[in-house]
Amino acid sequence: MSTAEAIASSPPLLSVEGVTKHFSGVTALSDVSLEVRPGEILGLLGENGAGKSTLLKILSGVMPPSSGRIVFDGADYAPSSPQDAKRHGIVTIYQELSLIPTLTVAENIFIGRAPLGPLGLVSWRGMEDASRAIIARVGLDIDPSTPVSSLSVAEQQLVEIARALSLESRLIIMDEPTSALTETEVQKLMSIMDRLRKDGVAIMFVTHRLEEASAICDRMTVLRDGRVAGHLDRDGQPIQIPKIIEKMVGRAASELYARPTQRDVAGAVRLSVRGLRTVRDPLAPHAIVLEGVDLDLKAGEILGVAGLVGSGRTELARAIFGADRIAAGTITLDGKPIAPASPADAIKLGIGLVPEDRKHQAIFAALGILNNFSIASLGRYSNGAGFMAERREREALAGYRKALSIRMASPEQAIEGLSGGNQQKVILARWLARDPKVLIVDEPTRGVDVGAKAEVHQILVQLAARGIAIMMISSELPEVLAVSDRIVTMRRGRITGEMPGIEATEEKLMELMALDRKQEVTQ
Amino acid sequence: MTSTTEQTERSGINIARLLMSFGPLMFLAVLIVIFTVLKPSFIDPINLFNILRQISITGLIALGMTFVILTAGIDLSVGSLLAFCGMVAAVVAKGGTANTLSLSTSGTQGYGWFAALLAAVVVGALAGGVQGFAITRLKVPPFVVTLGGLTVFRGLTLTISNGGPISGFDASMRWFGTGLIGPVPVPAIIFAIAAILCHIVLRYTRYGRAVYAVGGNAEAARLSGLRVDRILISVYVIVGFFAGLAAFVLSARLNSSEAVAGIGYELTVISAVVIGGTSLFGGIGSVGGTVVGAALIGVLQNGLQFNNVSSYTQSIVIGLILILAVAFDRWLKSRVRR
Amino acid sequence: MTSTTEQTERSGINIARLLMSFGPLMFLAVLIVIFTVLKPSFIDPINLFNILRQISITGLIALGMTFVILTAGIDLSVGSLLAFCGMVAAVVAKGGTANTLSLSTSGTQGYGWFAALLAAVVVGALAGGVQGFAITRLKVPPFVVTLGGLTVFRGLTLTISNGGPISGFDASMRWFGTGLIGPVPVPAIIFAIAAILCHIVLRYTRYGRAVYAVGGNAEAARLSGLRVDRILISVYVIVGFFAGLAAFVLSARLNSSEAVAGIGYELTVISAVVIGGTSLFGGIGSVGGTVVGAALIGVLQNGLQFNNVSSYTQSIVIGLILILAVAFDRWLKSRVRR
Amino acid sequence: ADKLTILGSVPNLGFPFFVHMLNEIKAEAKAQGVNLTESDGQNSAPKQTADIEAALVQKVNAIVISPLDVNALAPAIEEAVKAGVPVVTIDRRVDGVEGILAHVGADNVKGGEAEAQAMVAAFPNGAKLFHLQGQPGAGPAIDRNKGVHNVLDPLKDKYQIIFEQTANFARAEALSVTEAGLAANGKPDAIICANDDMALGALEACAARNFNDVKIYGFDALPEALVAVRDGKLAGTVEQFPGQQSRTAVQIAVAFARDKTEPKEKLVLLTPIVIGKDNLDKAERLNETK
Ligand SMILES: Nc1ncnc2c1ncn2[C@@H]1O[C@H](COP(=O)(O)OP(=O)(O)OP(=O)(O)O)[C@@H](O)[C@H]1O
Ligand SMILES: Nc1ncnc2c1ncn2[C@@H]1O[C@H](COP(=O)(O)OP(=O)(O)OP(=O)(O)O)[C@@H](O)[C@H]1O
Ligand SMILES: [Mg+2]
Ligand SMILES: [Mg+2]
Repeated sequence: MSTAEAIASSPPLLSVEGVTKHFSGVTALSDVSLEVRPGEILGLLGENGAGKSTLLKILSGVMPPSSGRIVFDGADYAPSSPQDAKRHGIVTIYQELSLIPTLTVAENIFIGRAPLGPLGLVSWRGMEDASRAIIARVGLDIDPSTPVSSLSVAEQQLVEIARALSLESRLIIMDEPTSALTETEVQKLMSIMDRLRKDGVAIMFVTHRLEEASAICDRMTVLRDGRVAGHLDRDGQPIQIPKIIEKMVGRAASELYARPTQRDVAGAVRLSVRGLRTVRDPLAPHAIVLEGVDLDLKAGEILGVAGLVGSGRTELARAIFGADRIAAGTITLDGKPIAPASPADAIKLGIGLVPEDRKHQAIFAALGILNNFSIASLGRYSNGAGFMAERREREALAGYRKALSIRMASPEQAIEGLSGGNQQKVILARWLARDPKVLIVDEPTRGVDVGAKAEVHQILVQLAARGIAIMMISSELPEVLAVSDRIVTMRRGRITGEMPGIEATEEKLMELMALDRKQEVTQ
Repeated sequence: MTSTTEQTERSGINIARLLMSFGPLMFLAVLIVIFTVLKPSFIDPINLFNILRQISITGLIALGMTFVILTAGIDLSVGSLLAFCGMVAAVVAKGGTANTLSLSTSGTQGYGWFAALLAAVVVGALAGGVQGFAITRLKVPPFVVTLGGLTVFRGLTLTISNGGPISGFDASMRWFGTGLIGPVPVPAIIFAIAAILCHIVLRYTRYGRAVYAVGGNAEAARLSGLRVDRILISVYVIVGFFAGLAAFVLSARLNSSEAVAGIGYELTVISAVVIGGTSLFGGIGSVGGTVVGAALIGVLQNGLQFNNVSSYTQSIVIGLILILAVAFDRWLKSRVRR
Repeated sequence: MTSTTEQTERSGINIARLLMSFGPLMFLAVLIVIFTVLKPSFIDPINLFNILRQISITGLIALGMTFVILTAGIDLSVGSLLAFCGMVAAVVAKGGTANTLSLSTSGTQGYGWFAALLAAVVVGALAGGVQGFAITRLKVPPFVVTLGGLTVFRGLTLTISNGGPISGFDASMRWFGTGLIGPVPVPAIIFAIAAILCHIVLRYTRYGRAVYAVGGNAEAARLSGLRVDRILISVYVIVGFFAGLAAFVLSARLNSSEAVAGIGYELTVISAVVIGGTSLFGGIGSVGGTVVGAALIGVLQNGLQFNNVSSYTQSIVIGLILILAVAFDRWLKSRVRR
Repeated sequence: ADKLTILGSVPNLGFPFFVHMLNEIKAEAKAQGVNLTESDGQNSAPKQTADIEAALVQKVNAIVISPLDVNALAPAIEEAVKAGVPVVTIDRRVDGVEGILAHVGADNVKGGEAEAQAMVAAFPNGAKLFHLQGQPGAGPAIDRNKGVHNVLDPLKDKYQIIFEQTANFARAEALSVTEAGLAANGKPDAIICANDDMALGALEACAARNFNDVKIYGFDALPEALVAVRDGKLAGTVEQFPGQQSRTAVQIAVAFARDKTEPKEKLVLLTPIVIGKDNLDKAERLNETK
């Protein structure tokens, strides 16, 4: 009997039977049933807002279901708290990072279970030594006494994964663990998942990167509007991506995944960066600083920026945008030297930035969509006396709502209530309303589902066609390849290579991204 | 991603919003009914206008405090600043600190009510600006800066007046504290006008939008091109301005500026704002709520005094009702939410 | 993949850490030097022990407040709670409220110092627990609950004692306030022991680390399996306990429990904690910092008084130095940062 | 020889009454040619205690103190006595501490009694009263309240206190409280207040309602109140002679510190009197009102 058959015939470790969840009127889950067996990886897929995280939160004891039954290991399972779920051997990596930023890496890994020394007191030494081994497993090499707040999003994600892996578990729930990771780390995670699978651990895995899902999942359950849209089985070979998309959105996949044509843009150089350096932060000495970046961005082109985690892409974007202090170097816009000392300056000059961390850097969670939309162009939607011209503002939003097909209930709706993809579109609309000359987008589709992702790509292409110079930072190589007219790669705060989008392949980019300084010089 | 958020049952949300904003208001209405039942003369216009006049002082400051708290800040110095501005107004109105005694309304050698008013609000706004500057440039948290301010302004006030009051203003100045327009006390009218203006600023101007945005997410606001520091400084200028205005009205009303004025006002004022539903974490709140909050405290104090409840019991009851009012509001909101 | 993070410059971090923790301490050292130069008798052991005894009361409460602020909470009720616990201790020590006047140390009919101490700390802890419960269950923000508590406990205290003090304890009780062990005042020893215990609890126990976690990010702490509500309630119990202990020591020292004791202590106590580097947003801070903060305030008050600085000027100087101390600390940290 | 140094400590310099007291202490110290260390209790017994302790370290030659609270300050005063520093108390007498050099005071209880008696004399046929009390728990508030009740409680049938509230010694609060009282109970015959600030606040409230014949009594004989008495706006205010108390206390303390001159009397009690329109000249601070 093959392992696959053995798994298929073994009793399920977890079975969800007819689970429904209501949130004051919204039905997030409706009669959802699925099963996970020991030693298998079940992919849970679906568009933004399909209910994936809700289901996982129910399983991990964050919230109870409105109705339905869950059986774990043959017994009724109704966890009262995350603590309770842990006791059952269910460990969760949440979509929103659940690390404590003020504590060290070691403490986060051992939260609530710090190793104790002779007097029953916490042994910091033991904790840090053990942590070093645990994070090494995911390929992370940082001092465990570093506060988490000084790590990049990707590093935090890895710490969180490492922590989950260090817990005794029978079922690991992973809600978009790879959204902040680049190819290399993803590969590492995949091999760890594979090992766990062989050890008989069950895994539930959520991702919007369908290539990943297709590569690793034994089976998939696809959710649509809170219902099970179908189950897919590996059947010896990877599950086909078009099939997944069809189940997710309910229509044929081809139209969604059209790769935009790339052009060799001959426009004038709009933004030019020379010898850009940033200041080192002594409190986070391992943070990347720019070590002299030269870059040109032409009007009407989409410049993809690829690089591994910590290669300095975000730093480049922030430096150009005036969000971080610059140590040396020049920036010219349309031939004129500029020195934005703050984002406000940069914006006045016609530069826009869609930041990588939507929740902390872009969204005003408690405010309505309208306010979120117009916040960067209050001047445009107000009269000379400083009063808001709300009608114009609403009309403008209505226009973008249509153009970007933003799905929302009303302009007053709190933006928190939108799916990630729609939030991202509102942020894009925020910048479009300013009609920027240069638009920098940092991880524009992180956590965004395939459908919305394709829409965002379309929007970027259309903007470029209107003459806007776009710089797109992305950790997803397929995305970089799909939309970039030209691609540069970065490593350790330097540009290591450049090529036209048409010529680029994942392999070539990976090679450039791994280049070190010396090789770059010889190049 | 389609329909779930689509039909975000508009009706539900609207009823929710309504109830939410009415939480403190319902509480206020219930209190008024109770006090009226206990002693029907409670709703005599005289008493209601008394209450209006009484809440107008802390109410004015609470309007400014609403701006501050909307940015997730806090200002503990308002009570001391009120005393300081009042003393400044008195010095200007009377032309010096020497003439501290005469209660006669004539014979003052000062510069008149307008100069006094101007001095009070300018000094208040400046003092607020200095604190805002310390908060944004020295990066000292608002709690600490204004706690320092609380001590410093009190010391300055006592130094100016050497501990004593400065009393006896002319009739034109006193009108702002004791006058009536029709049956309505002037302080109440000043408060009402200020509240309406603040409401308009917060609700209908780009500046107001920026205040909410800074409070909602300062980092996102900065990355959206708002001059966060300037906005933060401005809200402390505003609360300082209102402390100055309140000081002027209070001095006019008492016919005296006292060095010990405003002690403990910071807590009353913050209570009014918070009871009114403004979040101490910033980004959520409204002027309407603050007015209701101030009224609730005013009605409670007046009503208990009206019934000659012992001062010890008053303390206990006020403390409990403060907690209950906010708990009730939270409960309503959570009911509506899930 | 190992290369994702570049080589850590450990040395940089260590110097940074060192300087950071020494910010307030450096400030304290400078103050002591200045005062000593101004008047050498300032560093007389007698005076230093006086300062220690003086800071022990607010210092004890500040220890508890450190726990609360580490969870991003705040407790404004400590001053009133101190008065309340002190009154309870007095009633127990003297066996009733009636005997409020006799200063004679004999002839008290009460239950002795141990019962009084026990009553004070138990009542304090209970009162803190009730407030913690309101915060976690009724979801009312700590600021509001403890502001209510501030009023309620004062009212209760006045009710118990009918406004007056209860005075005259026996020698065994008074020893806790006025006694010496060798040359060291007993209150200072109590404070030192409590500080060391708190330091160990916060730094070396799972509970202590959980307190930091809850303050760092309550939601993440919950998802990580911590019982956030219980931890939140516990810190209010702790600060209540310390308010009770401080009340006992204060009553023993003054030989009297006063209904007006502790007015305004909340601000002194919070100042001590914040000057000591604990963040009002939670998750960052230490007991050592709080001790330094309390010492800084104590030295400042004593030193100014020592130099016969007028009381009004004292207010101004203390307020400014409070702001400067924190600004200096921020500046040091940011120097290190950029 | 070195100049003598004495500590002059008052409970709370936020109140004009004590500012006056300290000013008088200062003036007398200057007249006597001694240095003065000032102390403001800031309304806190531990603070006033700390100030005494600091003074003892500095080896002051004598202490003149108006204690915030007679019980709570007793240990500190005892310490001073033990250290051999002569202590003269002003205004409020500390019982139970042996060895205090002298006490100079006018009892607040007596003052409260005088205030109530003045009102009784003005309304021999009975009256309806408001009573505004001082800050709950504060020593003077307790004593003055006691004095008023000592007189009025036996006369309950004739003199009814229909409205009794604290206004925390503050003018603004007295105004609000009196407004509420007037709205709830109508016009009283008289209002007894535990200090002048509250009396002046009550006065504003009555004036606003045109109740100009309400007899309002204050306490402390501040210049501002004296003016109001002169103008017939206040019916009276209680004079405790704080200046005379202070100066006498300093004289006693300095004399002893210089050459161990024992005071003639260990207990100098000044009888508080009510200042009305007819005996304004008895007021200590009348000259400040000109
Ligand atoms: N606490 C909540 N209150 C109200 N509605 C909620 C809440 N949490 C989730 N929802 C709603 O439930 C639906 C499902 O959300 P969920 O987070 O489970 O989606 P998801 O599949 O994880 O999406 P994504 O891929 O964007 O993470 C959405 O419509 C969302 O708005
Ligand atoms: N807030 C911060 N404080 C200190 N260091 C930081 C901070 N944010 C990031 N870093 C450090 O900077 C380095 C680079 O950051 P970051 O990962 O954002 O770069 P990037 O090239 O944009 O990569 P990616 O976009 O994949 O995250 C990381 O090594 C991280 O440790
Ligand atoms: Mg999700
Ligand atoms: Mg990045």
